[in-house]
Amino acid sequence: MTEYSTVEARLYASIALVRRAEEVISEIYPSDKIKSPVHLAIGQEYIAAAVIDHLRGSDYASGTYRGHGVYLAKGGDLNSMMAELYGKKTGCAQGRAGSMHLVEAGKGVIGMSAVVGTGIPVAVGHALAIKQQRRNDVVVAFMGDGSTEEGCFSESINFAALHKLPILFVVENNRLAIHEPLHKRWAADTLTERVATYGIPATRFLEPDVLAIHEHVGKVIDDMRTEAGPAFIECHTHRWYEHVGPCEDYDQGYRSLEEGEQWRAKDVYVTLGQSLDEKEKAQIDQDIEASIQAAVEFAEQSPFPAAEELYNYVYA
Amino acid sequence: MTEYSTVEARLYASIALVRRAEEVISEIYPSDKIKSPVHLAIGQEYIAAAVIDHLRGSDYASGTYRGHGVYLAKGGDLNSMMAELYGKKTGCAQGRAGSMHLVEAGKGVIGMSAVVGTGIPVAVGHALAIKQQRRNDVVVAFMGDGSTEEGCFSESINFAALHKLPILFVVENNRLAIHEPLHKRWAADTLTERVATYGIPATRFLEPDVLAIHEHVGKVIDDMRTEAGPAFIECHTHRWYEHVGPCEDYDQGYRSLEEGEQWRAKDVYVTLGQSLDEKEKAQIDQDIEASIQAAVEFAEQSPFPAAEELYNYVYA
Amino acid sequence: MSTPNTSRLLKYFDALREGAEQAMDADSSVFMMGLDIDDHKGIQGSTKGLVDKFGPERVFTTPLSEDAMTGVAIGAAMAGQRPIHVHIRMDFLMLCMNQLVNIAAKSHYMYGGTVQVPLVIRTMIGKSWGQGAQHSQGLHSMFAHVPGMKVVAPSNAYDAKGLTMQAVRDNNPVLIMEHRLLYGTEAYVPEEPYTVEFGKARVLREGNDLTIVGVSNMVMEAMRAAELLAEQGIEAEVIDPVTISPLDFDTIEASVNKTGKLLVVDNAWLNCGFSAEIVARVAESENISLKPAVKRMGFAPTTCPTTPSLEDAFYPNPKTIAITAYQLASGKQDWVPADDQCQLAYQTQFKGPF
Amino acid sequence: MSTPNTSRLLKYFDALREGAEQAMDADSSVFMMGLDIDDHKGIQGSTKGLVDKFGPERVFTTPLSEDAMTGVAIGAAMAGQRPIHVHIRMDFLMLCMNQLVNIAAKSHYMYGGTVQVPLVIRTMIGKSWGQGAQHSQGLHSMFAHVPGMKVVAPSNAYDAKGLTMQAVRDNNPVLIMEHRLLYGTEAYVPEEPYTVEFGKARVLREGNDLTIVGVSNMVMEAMRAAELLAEQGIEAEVIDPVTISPLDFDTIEASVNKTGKLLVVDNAWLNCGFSAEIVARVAESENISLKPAVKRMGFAPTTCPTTPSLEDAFYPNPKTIAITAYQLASGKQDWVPADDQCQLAYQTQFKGPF
Ligand SMILES: Cc1ncc(C[n+]2csc(CCOP(=O)(O)OP(=O)(O)O)c2C)c(N)n1
Ligand SMILES: Cc1ncc(C[n+]2csc(CCOP(=O)(O)OP(=O)(O)O)c2C)c(N)n1
Ligand SMILES: [Mg+2]
Ligand SMILES: [Mg+2]
Repeated sequence: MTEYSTVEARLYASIALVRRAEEVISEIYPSDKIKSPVHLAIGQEYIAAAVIDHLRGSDYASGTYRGHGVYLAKGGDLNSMMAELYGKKTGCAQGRAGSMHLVEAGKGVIGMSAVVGTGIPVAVGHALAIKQQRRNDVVVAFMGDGSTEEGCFSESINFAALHKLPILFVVENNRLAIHEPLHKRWAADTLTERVATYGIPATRFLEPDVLAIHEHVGKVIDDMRTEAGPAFIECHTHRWYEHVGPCEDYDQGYRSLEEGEQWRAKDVYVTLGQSLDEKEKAQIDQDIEASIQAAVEFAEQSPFPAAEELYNYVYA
Repeated sequence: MTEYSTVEARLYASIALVRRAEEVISEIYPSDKIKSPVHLAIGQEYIAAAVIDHLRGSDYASGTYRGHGVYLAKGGDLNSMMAELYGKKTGCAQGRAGSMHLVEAGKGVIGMSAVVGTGIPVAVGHALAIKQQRRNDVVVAFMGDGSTEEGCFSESINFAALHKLPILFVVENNRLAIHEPLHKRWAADTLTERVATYGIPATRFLEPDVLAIHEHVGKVIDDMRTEAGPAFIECHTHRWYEHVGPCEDYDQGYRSLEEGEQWRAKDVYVTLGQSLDEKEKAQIDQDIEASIQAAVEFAEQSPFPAAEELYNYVYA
Repeated sequence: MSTPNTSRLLKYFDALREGAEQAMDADSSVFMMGLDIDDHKGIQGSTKGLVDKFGPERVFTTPLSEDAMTGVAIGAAMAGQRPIHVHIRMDFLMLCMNQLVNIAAKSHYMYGGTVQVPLVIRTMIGKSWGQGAQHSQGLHSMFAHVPGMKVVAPSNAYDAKGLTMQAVRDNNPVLIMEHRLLYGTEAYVPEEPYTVEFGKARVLREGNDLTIVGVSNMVMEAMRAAELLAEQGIEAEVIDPVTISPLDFDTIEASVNKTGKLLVVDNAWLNCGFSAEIVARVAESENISLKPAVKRMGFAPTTCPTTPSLEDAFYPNPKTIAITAYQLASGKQDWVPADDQCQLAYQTQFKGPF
Repeated sequence: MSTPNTSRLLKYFDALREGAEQAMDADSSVFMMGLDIDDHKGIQGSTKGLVDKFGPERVFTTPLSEDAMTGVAIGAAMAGQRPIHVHIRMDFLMLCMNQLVNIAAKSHYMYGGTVQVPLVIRTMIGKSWGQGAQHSQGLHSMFAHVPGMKVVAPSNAYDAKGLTMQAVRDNNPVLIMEHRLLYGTEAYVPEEPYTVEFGKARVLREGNDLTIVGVSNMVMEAMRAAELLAEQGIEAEVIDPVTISPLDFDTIEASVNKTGKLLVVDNAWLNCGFSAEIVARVAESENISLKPAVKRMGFAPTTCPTTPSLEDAFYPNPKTIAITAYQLASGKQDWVPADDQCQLAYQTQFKGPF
């Protein structure tokens, strides 16, 4: 694995990989080679990067249909991901999953679900298994603000807190579910306070302060490895692109460009990049471009699964 | 309708009717005439009595499979209830419902469900209809502590608060779900605090202080009729009998008789009764005995539905 | 002046919208709720503009809380409103099965006829472009299995509007199963309000050689297959059940009695499905004396994969339907339609309800 | 020294418990969760004592959160554990359909074979004494409909233990459908661990006059009916499919080929149900040349009422099964078993697996 001179460099490398991979996906998309609904995380990548930086290979991370960032940060293979988006046999799920259901069991990437919220209890189940197996691994479950409206969110937090399971819940609160703003869905903007009533540490980050998140989560996860039980963070953030698809959509009227610009001015990809040693940054960028280029070529050249394979893997 | 000289007398009459009706049900039960699982509310009746005292005929109340008290307090017909328990054609649901699914639409008794928690959003739906129909009626939804663990509880509170619906949520927290104590199900005993985070008034009553509950709910419901939005109360209480069936079960080891005795010493049925004018109390008691006797006779003498009726009411 | 009835072509999604709009015009107790129905996309156009016309009290999005929201819709229906609850995918109904199966379907019966639940559930089946495992399921048989529910499946714009309007009038929970790939199809749709009767199948094409029953989008695929078959001299009778429950079995029975052969093409898995029900009723029928040749097609018995190379094999299509029907009708295996012919079949627009 | 295998009678609930206990003895990754499994009643005895033996980390109750708890069980299974999740009624599974249908059944496929979900769901069908609308449903066809799920239905204590042990070993989600009225029935159950194979039906009684397939508790009812029929000279072949999915259709097909007549008695509604599937496969079978006389029985197409006077008419019973079978087998309607005979039939204890 690449060694970086600073935490900043490491986080930048993680963020930049996702940013650039998704930008390339967005460029390829109009060619119709990727026949999969892509939910880009551009602008939000720093959260997964900051959190997952503290995880080991045997830890687990779960994400959603907006999961490229979680997948890559947790060590998912870029080639497998790109091939999966292309529907190729060499994809991480042999073309059965597409962008919405990324998985990499060997790296602790829990399979992602496109039914909002359903990944949350599944992640808790992994934490239960860790406890039963007396491992000191942890689980991080990433989710959107919308998913916290599903009943299984409350059920999952209660159970995890009740059994003191090693799981960190991370809400990426981009204040949108598709095009619906928070105020049409939440009675009160008090999610963190609500979760705190379960008796677990719950912290809100209003700003994209990647180093603050990184530092906080480091402590939380250390505690978790010594049986402190679950924790929760809520990170306000901003989705730059449309809900699904390769474009921006500030012109659609459901949100303002001003809000977008405020967030973009604080783009962690840029600010963190600027803080790096220039040479190191250049090297990182160059490696990333090369790996993305290789992944696209890998995906393009890989074969599609044959029709007969349809019947594989129905039962284990 | 009977006039009572005081609030206390009115509440006592409501409580005593449920207490005595359930005691009689418990006596009849071993005869196997009531082939329906009965979940007695003995010891908890004061909550429904105190709350529903503030409701009008056009308001709604919803309860659970432990619903005799809610049904009777809201004006459900005792004869129809008893006949329903007997499975008779003259029952409130013509023998299709039994004890677990009492209903009396004409009196605003929402049909009760035996799948825990499912009645909560249905009650919220009634509140939505009230708002859409521009009525100034209200809904009260009664539920157990266990039901608050179901995801639909959180979903329902959020929606009711978001839309400022006229509904009071009442949790009868007897600290048991069947035989499972609270500490095996709740991460923290902070339900009221949690509900308060939705931005609605939430109040906990640790003691069976029927007059305090009565007074508080009176204000809350007045506010609700003038569009204050939903509210919540949690009443700690004690279930005297077994979860389902006609007996006590302190000998089963899952809870202590001591705890039971502490609650029984505060039995509202007794204490409130003692505070009444003796003559008035005697009259109330006499009327109740007569009406229960009449209901039992009514139920016994009513016919069973004929087998052909099985096919009625599948579709409206 | 309005255009004469029969001359107006309307798209399926527009017909869904118009049906709801006219139902809401006619009855102020009708309202619509569901995730994203009020945004600028308006459920692929099928709810577009309704919030502007009727306001946010009658047309509103919900939190992501399918379970409770279904309970809310049920409660509102019990209290005299007529909700239309919209879900963008049928797969998500699995989150509110409890309310649908244990409350909506049962209340009228369980409460001795004293309560009604006039609830409409609109729900769409997805297909292709990587919809995959969780955005593609046709789960109608689960609902048809439960007494108290009604399930309808418009295969064209005419039925989309007429069934919507009938569903809103019905005093029971009615599930409308729509299909994403039908959204862009056109049919002649009257401008004025009308209803399509429940429990009345439609014979879309007459024929003596075999009966093909298609469900939802598979009606279209079957019609295309029938064209390919016609070129081989095989005349298929194509039946659209229109409503899954109640089912007009008589029409199917009469057809099978005539053709002696039945192919059911469902938009779902076969096992314990609606296709099994149709075949079982044919088998039980005392009006059908000879053993008919019967066959079912539907989703492959697998989860739905995302990649096109597998997904193509997952669904019946005009080619596979035609091949199967040909074998069933002729007993022979000597014909496979050419791929370019099958492509051509795909260009046919059926201006339903035929 | 242990009692020889075949001489030990065990009750169904004890067999369920013993199966789980031996599975937990053999494999420390097996654990059990579910509402009320650790209380003094222990799910009508079927989980009794397990918490004392294995401790609260391997045997624990849950909050009332069926949806999330199912997700938790699935997640634990993905991470290498083998959970047994117990529900006291099948009706409550409607709350966790999403996790079961959209995650448990699909994960192995959707994730390209990289993930397994060795999850056992134990669930009981209720009946009588006012169980009513929401405590009585046999919803197996909904699960059998979905590829990736397995569904088994032990009709006797022997299968209760053997299927439990096989389910725990299986690497897929397996739903065990139990029946409350079977809990007290006894069968000869070996003391040592054993498994009952999935996809292997059992011919419980041979006969040439008609085939009766019974599901779950209806196997017992069918056996009783068969005794009544035998007195009329009609020999019914009674088949217990044992597992609903996978289904051993060959055994049924062979029997129908022999008898030419089929009665399926399901413990569920008929419409789009498992009974339809069996009949449809018979109708499709190319090995069965003549049109067999077929008939389905099951729940009446109504919600389940609580009062005995209606509930009696809701379910098939030995009398109605015998009457239907008699008509099917003889073509005649000239016999109805006397009520006292039917009562007698109820006193027969079948010491399965026969
Ligand atoms: C249960 C369910 N309901 C609805 C949808 C449709 N849907 C897909 S993404 C989404 C919004 C989710 O918002 P959020 O959880 O905030 O995540 P974000 O997309 O903002 O990352 C919705 C409603 C779904 N996939 N699943
Ligand atoms: C969804 C669901 N899960 C489980 C059950 C079984 N069950 C019936 S009552 C009950 C306990 C409910 O406890 P609580 O809500 O506190 O109400 P209480 O009985 O104490 O009044 C349970 C678990 C059920 N009926 N429904
Ligand atoms: Mg969001
Ligand atoms: Mg309780």
